[in-house]
Amino acid sequence: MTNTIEEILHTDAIFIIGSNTTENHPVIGATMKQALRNNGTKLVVADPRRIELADYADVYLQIKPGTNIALLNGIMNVIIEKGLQDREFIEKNTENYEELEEIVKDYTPEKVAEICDVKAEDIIKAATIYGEADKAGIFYAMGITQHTTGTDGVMSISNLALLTGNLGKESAGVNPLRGQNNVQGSSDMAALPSDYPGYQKVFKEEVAEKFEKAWEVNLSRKVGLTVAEMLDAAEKGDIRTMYIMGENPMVSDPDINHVKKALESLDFLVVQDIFFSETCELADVILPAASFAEKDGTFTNTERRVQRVRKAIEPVGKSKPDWQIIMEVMNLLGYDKKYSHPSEIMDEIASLTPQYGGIDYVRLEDKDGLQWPCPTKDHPGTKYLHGTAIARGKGLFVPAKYKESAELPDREYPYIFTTGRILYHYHTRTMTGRVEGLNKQVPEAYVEIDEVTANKLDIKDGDKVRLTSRRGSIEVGAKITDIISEGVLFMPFHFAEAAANYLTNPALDPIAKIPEFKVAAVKLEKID
Amino acid sequence: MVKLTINGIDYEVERDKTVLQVCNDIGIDIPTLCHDERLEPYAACRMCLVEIEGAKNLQTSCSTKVREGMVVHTHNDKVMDARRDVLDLLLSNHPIDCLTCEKSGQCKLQDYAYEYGVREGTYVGEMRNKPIDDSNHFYTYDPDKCILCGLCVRVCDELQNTNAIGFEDRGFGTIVATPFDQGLGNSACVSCGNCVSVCPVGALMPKYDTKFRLWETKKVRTTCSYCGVGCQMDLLVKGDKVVGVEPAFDTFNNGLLCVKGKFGYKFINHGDRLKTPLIKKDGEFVEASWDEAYKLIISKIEDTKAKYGADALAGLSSARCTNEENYMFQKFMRAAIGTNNVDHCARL
Amino acid sequence: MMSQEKLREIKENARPLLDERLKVEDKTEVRDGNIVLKGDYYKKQVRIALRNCEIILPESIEEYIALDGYSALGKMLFEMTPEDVVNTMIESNLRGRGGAGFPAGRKWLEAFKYDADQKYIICNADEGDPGAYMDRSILEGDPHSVLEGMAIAGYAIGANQGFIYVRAEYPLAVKRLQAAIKQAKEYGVLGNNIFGTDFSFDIELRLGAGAFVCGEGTALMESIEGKRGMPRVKIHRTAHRGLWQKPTVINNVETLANIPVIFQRGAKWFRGIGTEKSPGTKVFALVGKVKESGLVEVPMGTSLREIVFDIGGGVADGKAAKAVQTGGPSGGCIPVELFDTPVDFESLAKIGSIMGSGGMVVMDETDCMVDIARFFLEFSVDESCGKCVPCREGTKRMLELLEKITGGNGEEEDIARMESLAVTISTGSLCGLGQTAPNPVTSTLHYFRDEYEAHIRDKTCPAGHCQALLEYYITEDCIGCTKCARSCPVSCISGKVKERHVIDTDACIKCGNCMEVCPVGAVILR
Amino acid sequence: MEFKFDMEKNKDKVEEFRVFIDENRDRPGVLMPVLQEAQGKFGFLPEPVLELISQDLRIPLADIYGVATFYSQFTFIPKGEHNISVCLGTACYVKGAEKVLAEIEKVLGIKSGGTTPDLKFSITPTRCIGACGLAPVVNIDDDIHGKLKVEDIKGIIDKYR
Repeated sequence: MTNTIEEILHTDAIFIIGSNTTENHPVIGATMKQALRNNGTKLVVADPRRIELADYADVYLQIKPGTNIALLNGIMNVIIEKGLQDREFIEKNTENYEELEEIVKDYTPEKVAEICDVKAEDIIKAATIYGEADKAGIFYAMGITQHTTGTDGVMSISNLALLTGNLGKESAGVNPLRGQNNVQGSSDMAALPSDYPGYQKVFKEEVAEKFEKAWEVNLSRKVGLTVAEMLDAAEKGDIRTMYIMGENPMVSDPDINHVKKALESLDFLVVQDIFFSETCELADVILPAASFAEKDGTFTNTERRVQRVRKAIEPVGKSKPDWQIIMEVMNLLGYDKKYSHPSEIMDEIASLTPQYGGIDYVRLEDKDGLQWPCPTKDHPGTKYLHGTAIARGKGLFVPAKYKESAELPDREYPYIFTTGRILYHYHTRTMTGRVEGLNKQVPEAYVEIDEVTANKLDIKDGDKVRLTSRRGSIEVGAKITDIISEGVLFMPFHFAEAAANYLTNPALDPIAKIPEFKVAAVKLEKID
Repeated sequence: MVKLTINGIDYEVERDKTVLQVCNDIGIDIPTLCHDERLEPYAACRMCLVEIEGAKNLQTSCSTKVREGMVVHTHNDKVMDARRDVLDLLLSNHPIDCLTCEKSGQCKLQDYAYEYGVREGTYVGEMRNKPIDDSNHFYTYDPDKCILCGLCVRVCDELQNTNAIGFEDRGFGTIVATPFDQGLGNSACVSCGNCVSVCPVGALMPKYDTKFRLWETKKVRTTCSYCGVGCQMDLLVKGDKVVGVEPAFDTFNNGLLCVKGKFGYKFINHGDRLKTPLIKKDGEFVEASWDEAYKLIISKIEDTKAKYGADALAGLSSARCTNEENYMFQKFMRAAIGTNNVDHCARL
Repeated sequence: MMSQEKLREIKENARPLLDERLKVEDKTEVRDGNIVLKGDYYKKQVRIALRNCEIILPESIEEYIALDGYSALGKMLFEMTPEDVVNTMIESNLRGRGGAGFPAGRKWLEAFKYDADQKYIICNADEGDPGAYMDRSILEGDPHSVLEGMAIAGYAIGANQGFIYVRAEYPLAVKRLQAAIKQAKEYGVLGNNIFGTDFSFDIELRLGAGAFVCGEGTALMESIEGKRGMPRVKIHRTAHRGLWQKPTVINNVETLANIPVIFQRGAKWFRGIGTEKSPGTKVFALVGKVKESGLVEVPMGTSLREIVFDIGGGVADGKAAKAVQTGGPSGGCIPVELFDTPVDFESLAKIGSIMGSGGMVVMDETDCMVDIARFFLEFSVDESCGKCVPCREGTKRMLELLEKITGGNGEEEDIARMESLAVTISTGSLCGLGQTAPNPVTSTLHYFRDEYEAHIRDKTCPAGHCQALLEYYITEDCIGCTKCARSCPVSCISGKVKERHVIDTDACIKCGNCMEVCPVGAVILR
Repeated sequence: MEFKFDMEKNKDKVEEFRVFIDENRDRPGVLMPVLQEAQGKFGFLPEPVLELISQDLRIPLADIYGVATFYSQFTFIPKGEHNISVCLGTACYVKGAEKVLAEIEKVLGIKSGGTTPDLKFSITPTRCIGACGLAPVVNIDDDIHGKLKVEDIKGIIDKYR
């Protein structure tokens, strides 16, 4: 997030696109509702499902999955048409406005209405609310990114914020909501094939040298492989050994049949986890890790706030904290650096990562943690980004044209299949699957089917159905609902027993390498 | 600033504050059952009554703003008598089962009864007699213990904005309820438990697996391990077990959690936890020592590296692990193995 | 569009027709230039709020205009600034007739001074005191006087919207108000650009749904907002933040009905009536064991004796007067010894009762004062909103203590318990309903303590009212038919045929069968 | 005794009611008038109707339920064809309203607040209706019966059978 959760309370307009906030970031969802209730904040929601917040919205746009960019361009078209853009901001702080204007010109509300399957007047209403607001924040999640056009989606959101001068000020901004507790931190810490911590590029000589000096070792300048590329390489035999720490690709990754084949092709697989996951089954060695309650450390949340994790109990059984296991393996491999406590690791992080430069465990004792960038020990942390200048100097408009999803429904696979998360479960359920109440609440997978489709196929609520895509097939219970458009099927991906990811399309966004979880073509049959 | 006198001492305090806030600031302890700084003043419990000279009746300090020249008495006989009588009235309609009540030790009613020396409710008469609502998977609601402070209803309304519960009926018959007594489990409730976190008595209680008294536990402040919001919370620890979770009130999440944060801690001490390294032998996993496991891993890594080069190895780090662990993992892949083949599931 | 000329024209046309009708009906006379009702009952009365009741046809705006209706509003719109209007109200010292007696002009001033884009006038017509129907009579008999009063208030504080919150139990009042609002709008004395000025004022009717507590101003506002009628925390004045958090003036029906007259005749005239601290008149609903029950409007300061005896003709059925209850569940019982007390806000408060909205229930020697206290407490318990502890729990416990006493199980310490509980409830409750709920108990304990003591110590009810304390007794009139003995379910009646029977009172369960079957009425309660 | 409400059977009324909601939705604080309309239309407040109000007005059901249970005039059981309201104001009380109520309960065989199983009569205890001069007073539908004696009750009720 460029901005801070607390700032939501004072925002004039919230635009949510591709985020079921009340289910997936419940406390942010509640904060948004407080703003609506107490601050008179206006709300625009765009989502293929009529999520809970849609009922609170001033405008709700039930867009067809995969049409985000068309909608965003349409909104910008209206804003420019109505003269609601922030001319002074554009002049002072941005580049390439002309190209944006050129590209969005074609996206008239009428045309976009047709692409997105919504009303043109609603697009105009939404654009007016966002465009007229003094402080407007955009909130998005995987509904934007998990497309082959994910990067374009993110850029379009950034374009919209730049166009209206909603960057670099309080209670506004571009606010991706991160799905997992430390997805922000693990990226900051460079669990990424192209980066060192703090997004310093591995292929940059001065960067590599800096780390070589600090770590006292020679380092590769070659960009590594992303998850999807690793799996492809494994299947081909180019990757022989894998070490997986706390991940469960056998449920979470697209096209599970492919994942399985890839992992089975390996010579050797180490899996380190707190529970015996689906991926563990394919491992050669399993290492027991300590849970978050059994170790010290830090997580970085979606608003860039670095906060302490504190050890409450001893690790269960013979398990050990992940950092300790990794350190021991590393030491045994001959790299002899030792740490007696995570705080020492943080000190090393701070010395090498500009954004974390001022962070240490003593400062983190403060109840509010520290929001990066926090470059020096006396820096208070940063509430909202770009307050003084946009990260790269001037904000660059990167306009994008609407492109269709990689796989569209056809005769054989006539339905659009989309996936997501629900309130009562988390990721692949290794944790929530073991909490009795949560399991009672939502015990098994289901697929949401609209009433018309259900009637057509004579499917009743609770009936078993078979879903088949070009990649796989699963059987699952039907949930008939009126919150989804005709011909769109939604399924939570949490459940290994009927894993949605047998069906999903592994096609990637060319830049971010993110798979298109949100759109696949499937067929649907009732099982008698 | 305004000048006022509290219990015979002159103070100069900020304008726009309530008498209660001012008393809290200067360290005068005023009891409250229905007050929560995050919510609109409610003034229902009447425990925070104080005497303000010149006013006909006692005034609730939670809803009275300080005024120039105000003379306040927070603990004189009149005030103490009123508080004692309020406690007496509450206890007269409340089961006195502290010995077995889960809330004992963290119950405000119990604490104030002790502080004000009210042994029991002395008014004999009708008591509320309603069935316990057990329909929610995470917590129970016992209307008989409810003191109608309204915190649950107001948190559900003003902060959580779910409005699953409300007041039913009026007067002595008032209770907190779901519409048509459908039960929490069948209502709009999203089981966030934010009502449970503010209940001052044992009316709304988590379904604990482990019995404990608060004084047997320690609280450990930490960050929730579920979504990216990163709510702050306290783990309640008894011995080697996490037995409960309470939200942090002085942080950005402002005392709020969701169902996973509040009740999803039970995986920690779940019997399924991996407790020892396992090595697959002939298709079966067998228990192994750390040494054995490490030895095997090191030999396989060195083998692969020798045969195919460092880039034939790859590692997946985790968005569930700490910053320090992610840092260690990528350093391990890069510095100890020599490849940049490291990624994690940021995109999933 | 209405204009002052047009108003005069309507008046000039309507007045002769009205006079004609009244002449035919022959129930009125002219006193000091005013048309008043004839008869002894009305002789001692001074009718201001009720000036038109039973005289004009309530459905006729013309008749209201014929008696100077809407002339005050018309005049002020051209001749007075809102500030002048507020000042006149302050000068008149008209005190709220809803019960508390807060000066209306001061409320107006607060709302007038407070700057806001929207302000409201509310007419509190949620007349809930049992035994009071003054407001109903005004709404049914003279609805336009209330509308005009509201419009004047609206002009004074700068409000353009009014609400009348009226009890749903008053269907006729609702009907009359609806008709009156419609007429007033048609005539241009309500709605947009009243009298052609840029002052607009609309009135909407909202119905209660059976909650006494909604007579409390903030609870009433909650109710209009569509919520449970629970009184608000008094952190802001309603004149600053009232309905929908906007400046709001809330006045009751009788208060509003006085306002047009004050502006017709001037504040000074008004102050000449009544007492210095309580100018004007007050309407009472004189009911209960009085010969002539009905509405009585007298100058403030008139004594209870004058009202009950001179106007009401004293107690009916030759019984002795015992007390008068004023102020409903918030008021108290005043014993006959204090009947010379002048009726005004301060004097009634001094003797433990309140003016209240004007209910005046006369009680005779057969009324048990403990039971009357119990009756009012039962009312307060039923009508408590349940928000604050002293009222919700305290009134219930007080009722239980009273039931214990009237049920014959009273104990000596119960009186002290009630007295201390009364202090907690009255000093510790959130709103006026709770704060005044113990009044019926405290006042009867004060003036009729001996009755309580008789219930507790002697287990008797001196008034012969409390069932549990009575015994069935067979008098000399018994003919010995044995019917009673045969009908007794516990066989506690003995006696030979044709001889007087006897009830074993220890075994008697007081079912009353014997009394019902006795052919000669020889079974009595004593 | 349970009274079920069939939305299908009352389709026309429900439709009319929705029209009312639609016409009034912009009135601030519209909930009370809407509940009053519902009670007027259906004789009581059926659960599915409250759910419908919740959806149409976007007011949480818990809030609506809270309001409906707060005010004594709202009821969740249908009123009978003839509604007998017994005034329990002070003037009526001192003139024997209690005994009148007891007699009505006896004659109809139901308790105050109830409805006869044949849906013919219901008894509603009422706060002062402001007819104190006629105490004790009973309203049957729109007819006022004043200065009642216990002996009169049976005859009066019989007239409505």
